[in-house]
Amino acid sequence: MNLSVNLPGLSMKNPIMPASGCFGFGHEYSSFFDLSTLGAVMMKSATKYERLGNPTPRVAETSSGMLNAIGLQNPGVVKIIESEVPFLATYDTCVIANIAGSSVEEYEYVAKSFNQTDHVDALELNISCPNVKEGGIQFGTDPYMAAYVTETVKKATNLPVYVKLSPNVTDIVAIAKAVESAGADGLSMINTLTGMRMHLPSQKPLIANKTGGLSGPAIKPIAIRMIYEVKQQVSIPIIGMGGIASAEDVLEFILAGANAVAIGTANFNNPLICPEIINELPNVLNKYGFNSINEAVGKGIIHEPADISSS
Amino acid sequence: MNLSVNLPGLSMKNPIMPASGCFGFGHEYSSFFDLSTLGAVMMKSATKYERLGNPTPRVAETSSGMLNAIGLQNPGVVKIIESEVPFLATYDTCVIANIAGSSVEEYEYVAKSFNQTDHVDALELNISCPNVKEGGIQFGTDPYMAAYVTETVKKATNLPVYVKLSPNVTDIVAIAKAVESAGADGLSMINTLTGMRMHLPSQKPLIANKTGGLSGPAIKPIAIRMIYEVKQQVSIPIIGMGGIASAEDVLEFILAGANAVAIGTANFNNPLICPEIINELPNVLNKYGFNSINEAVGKGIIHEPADISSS
Amino acid sequence: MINKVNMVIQKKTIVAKGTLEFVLKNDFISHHATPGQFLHILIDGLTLRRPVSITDLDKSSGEVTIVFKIVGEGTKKLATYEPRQSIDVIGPLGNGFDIKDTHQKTVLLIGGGIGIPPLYHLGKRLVENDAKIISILGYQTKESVFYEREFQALGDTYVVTNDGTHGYQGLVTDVLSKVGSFDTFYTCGPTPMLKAVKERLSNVDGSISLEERMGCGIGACLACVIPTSDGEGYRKICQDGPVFHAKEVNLS
Amino acid sequence: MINKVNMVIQKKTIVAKGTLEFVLKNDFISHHATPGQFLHILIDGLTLRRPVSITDLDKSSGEVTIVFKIVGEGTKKLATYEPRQSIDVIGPLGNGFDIKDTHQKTVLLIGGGIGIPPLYHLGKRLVENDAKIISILGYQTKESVFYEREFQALGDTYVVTNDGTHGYQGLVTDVLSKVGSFDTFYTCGPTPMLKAVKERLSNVDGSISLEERMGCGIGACLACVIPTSDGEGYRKICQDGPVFHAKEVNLS
Ligand SMILES: Cc1cc2nc3c(=O)[nH]c(=O)nc-3n(C[C@H](O)[C@H](O)[C@H](O)COP(=O)(O)OP(=O)(O)OC[C@H]3O[C@@H](n4cnc5c(N)ncnc54)[C@H](O)[C@@H]3O)c2cc1C
Ligand SMILES: Cc1cc2nc3c(=O)[nH]c(=O)nc-3n(C[C@H](O)[C@H](O)[C@H](O)COP(=O)(O)OP(=O)(O)OC[C@H]3O[C@@H](n4cnc5c(N)ncnc54)[C@H](O)[C@@H]3O)c2cc1C
Ligand SMILES: Cc1cc2nc3c(=O)[nH]c(=O)nc-3n(C[C@H](O)[C@H](O)[C@H](O)COP(=O)(O)O)c2cc1C
Ligand SMILES: Cc1cc2nc3c(=O)[nH]c(=O)nc-3n(C[C@H](O)[C@H](O)[C@H](O)COP(=O)(O)O)c2cc1C
Ligand code: FES
Ligand code: FES
Repeated sequence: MNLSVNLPGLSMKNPIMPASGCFGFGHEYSSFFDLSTLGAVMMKSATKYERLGNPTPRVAETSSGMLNAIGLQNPGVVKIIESEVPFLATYDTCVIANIAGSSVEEYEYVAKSFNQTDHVDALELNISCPNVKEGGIQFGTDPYMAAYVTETVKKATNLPVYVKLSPNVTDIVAIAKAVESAGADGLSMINTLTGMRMHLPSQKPLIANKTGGLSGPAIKPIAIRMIYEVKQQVSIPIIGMGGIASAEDVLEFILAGANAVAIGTANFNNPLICPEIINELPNVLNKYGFNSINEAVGKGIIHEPADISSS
Repeated sequence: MNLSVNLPGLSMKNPIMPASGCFGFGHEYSSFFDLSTLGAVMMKSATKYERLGNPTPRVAETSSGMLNAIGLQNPGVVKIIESEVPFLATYDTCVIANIAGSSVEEYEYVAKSFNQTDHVDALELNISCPNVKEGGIQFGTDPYMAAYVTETVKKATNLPVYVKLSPNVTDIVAIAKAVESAGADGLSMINTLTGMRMHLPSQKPLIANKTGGLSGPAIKPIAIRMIYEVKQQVSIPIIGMGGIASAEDVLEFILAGANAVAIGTANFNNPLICPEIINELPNVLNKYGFNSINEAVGKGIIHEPADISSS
Repeated sequence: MINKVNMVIQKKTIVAKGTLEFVLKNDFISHHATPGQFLHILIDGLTLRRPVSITDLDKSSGEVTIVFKIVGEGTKKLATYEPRQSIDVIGPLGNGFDIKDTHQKTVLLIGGGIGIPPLYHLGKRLVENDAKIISILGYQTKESVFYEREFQALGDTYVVTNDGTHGYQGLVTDVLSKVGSFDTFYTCGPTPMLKAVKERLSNVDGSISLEERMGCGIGACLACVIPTSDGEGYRKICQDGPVFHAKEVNLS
Repeated sequence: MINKVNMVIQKKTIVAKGTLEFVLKNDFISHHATPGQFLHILIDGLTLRRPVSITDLDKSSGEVTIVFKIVGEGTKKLATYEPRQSIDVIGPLGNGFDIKDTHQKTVLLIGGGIGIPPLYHLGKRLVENDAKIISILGYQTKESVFYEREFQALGDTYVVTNDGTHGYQGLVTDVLSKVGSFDTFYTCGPTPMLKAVKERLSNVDGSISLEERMGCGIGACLACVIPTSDGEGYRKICQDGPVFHAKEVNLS
């Protein structure tokens, strides 16, 4: 069974990669399995300088999901290039560097910094982290800003650029088309949905940051719908994510139009989830009559107007 | 324990009501319990003429949720007034008529029609049904359109008008403020999030309408977040809904700013959920130190900028 | 009359490959259920209940039998329940088979796969009503055959398997010519089978039992509709059905 | 070394009101775990695992004991698990208590509520290392007291309850003056207690074990951080802790 997938900058042995922020820089999970089994690794978001992130509690359980408000804690791009990238470079897997910023200049700076290393295969622009508000949120919800940051980063780097879309928008297709026009090489979708829980004993929001990003199986139907909508309107590839926890889930995403997928929250539940899915995927593809990943991409799309309401 | 809640047009013995579309017109559930125990009943959406709705399958299971694309099947407002309202009028509970339409004229027509009966206490404008696309969807995602339909309906009716907001938007506060300015007496939020599932054996969307509305516990954190955000920016009351399945859930919504709540999907799981929650609510309020519902409304709101990120 | 009740599992039997029989106990259900009605079963961790037909019941002992096949997440989980556990059920639901005009008539039962269970309860009540029963039961393969002897005890029984590993080879419609004459038919099974049966027996009065994905199960949510053949709208499978006159509804 | 393993429940005991003890069996965990380390437990139907300390272990039998209190959805569900069921665990996690300099020293253990369990494992290893143990154990009320006799077997034990229904009345810090002199302390319990202890014993070298809501449990997600007292950033409780030098971290 052919699991290989070739996307701009990413020549992957399979379409499975851990999602940004859910896998650190790989160290911890490397004690559970050989990272070389992965199609790629998406690193935790990098910013220009070190960020300490938000106060705790930073996570909360929800029905079939979780909220997080880590606040982009990271040691800054220089340290990441020095201390983290070399570790991942020892594995036979693609490396995707995720970039976050509070200003276009910060995105540009971090993108340029990653030009200094040979071991990063592509960039992922996190224009959608709901836990950073200094302006970051604007990039992900406004097509013009999204296009502007994409264009700027494209000029600053030789690497393919995947733009990570926020689901907290009225019209995700508009954002997707805007970043495609601005030169994005691919999309990655979706980031978390902004949510909140109340802590009854203290009568306060449970997460110290008040709101957090909702991830996990709860959001899977929203991710699939958005990928389905976007796929029909753009021609750049899509890395799908949002609640994936099984090889069947992967196939749902691929049928809806994803070319590859990332797995986030499920790593916390089962640190072996990525290799287990990679193992199971050939059986699932086979069961539903596919001989390769590429064959299945977008196969579930019905090409007619989405509405069949009867009056 | 004082559970009573007074909102425009709704003098309710408790804050619990079944949500529109999840309770029909009450007949079926009346064989499980006495509808007079309810604070109010929200009727299924009414349109000008009969609507047959969408092809089947119309529902699908998701993790901690479900998708539905009923397509607003209903017998039309005239039949509803003739055959359904009189039944509900025999109970000692408030009746909220829910209105949907494909045009402003349709909303206006249906709202006027409900003036013909004494037994409806308030209107709920469904400007957000994601399964009707002839224009209905526009009302819920555009502040100007939302205000326009609200204003028109307000002129056509003597009844208080609650506008039901769609969560499928970038900025729910903007819509909420727009309908408040247009004269809305209250808000009800949230409607379903647009989602999709793929059916692997047929390689097609599982719901015949392709997309459906996601409801149930999966969306609860999104509903709470939106109520929390809107509450701080409007002064009209909010009827909260989205995944409520316990008296603790009710208190989370109330702390976040809801004045009353509606229960949808949970009725399918447990047809006795409304009376069970009404029964349990005094204990839960008591446990967390409240003597009435009103005391708890908005108590979880921290009045400072939502962001405490540390750099 | 419908109620939400707890039914305690008395007995759990594997009756065919991936097919389980539960004997449940509840007096309310056993007293009120008629053939063709179903139970809406709550399964831990799932949002929607799962509809399963009543296969048999015994008013005196209060025992109600269901037979279900493991097809997805819900039935897989249900299959892990053990005797003495209790399951939360809404029922009895729907309109069952109308048997009042069957006295001393010959009745053909045609069941396919998981459509077979409700026909057994029906068959027993028909026999009590002095009807003569002929059954055609269709299964995928030998391993999936269940209740063959039970149906034989009610009358002539023709077993068909898709792959011919047991009984006749083919589809239920392939043996229709062998069964002789009959006055009416009752059928339940996958939609393609129901369509084929309806077409082949278009000149006979009969009833069909339908399946559709359900929300509430009691007629409130409008999830489970089927177009009527007069083109005038929909009927609700959970409340108006699951049993309909064959001519009443449009199978697409 | 960390692994994902299955641990079979050998024995389930209610040790106090709403407080359960599970004896689990797994050779990997029993061989590698040190005092203060914890297990990250998968509970059916929940997204996040739940961290629970190791209370005791026996390398020869491969038995590992945990004691947990029912406080919410996860622990409530865990409490329904029965002997012979197996639970999916990641462990042993975190950095435990450092006991190498305790030979022939006097060590004070101060535990509050669900902070008491890890101190028992620690106490046993300290006794093996020829340390002299004094324990202060704080509980809400008489009904919530557990492991009193077990700690008494290790050394002098002072029990304190908030309401005075058993032992001394008050907080653990109220009996500090009674215990005499000691060389070092190890404490685990609710944050307000840890703060009070840290303040009262600011001139003694000691270690504290912390709790925080966790995601991954292994150091990858940065959910469980605590500010360091030098103001220079955060440490991860799941990986750098849960045990820290009392002076190292800032309790707020
Ligand atoms: C009136 C009625 C009576 C039934 N009687 C029986 C019976 O006696 N024995 C038996 O084995 N099965 C019976 N079925 C089918 C049974 O309901 C499904 O096999 C079951 O719901 C599948 O659930 P799942 O979670 O295992 O499958 P999944 O495919 O995971 O289910 C996903 C969703 O689809 C629905 N669904 C899937 N298949 C069907 C189906 N065929 N009909 C309706 N909804 C479906 C489920 O209820 C659930 O909401 C009956 C169905 C209906 C409508
Ligand atoms: C390192 C460590 C060791 C622990 N050892 C023990 C032990 O030996 N015995 C024991 O009874 N308890 C122990 N706890 C606390 C235990 O983890 C919580 O009581 C448990 O997670 C509550 O889960 P719940 O679903 O019942 O509660 P809920 O309140 O429903 O949990 C919701 C979420 O909050 C988290 N949470 C709630 N309380 C705590 C807490 N005190 N610490 C961390 N996360 C929390 C849960 O893990 C979950 O993610 C320990 C905690 C930590 C961090
Ligand atoms: C704890 C946590 C931290 C995350 N951090 C980041 C991040 O730093 N950058 C980013 O682009 N996405 C981040 N995400 C979002 C995930 O990469 C992913 O888009 C999202 O969680 C949906 O996938 P899932 O449901 O499989 O988790 C984070 C998610 C979680 C749960
Ligand atoms: C089957 C179904 C039908 C619905 N029909 C309507 C409707 O006709 N009008 C409407 O305003 N909302 C409708 N809704 C939305 C609900 O009223 C409610 O806003 C939403 O489901 C969120 O609440 P819940 O999670 O408690 O179900 C429907 C929801 C479901 C599940
Ligand atoms: S399932 Fe709700 S109407 Fe039939
Ligand atoms: S829980 Fe993930 S870093 Fe500690």
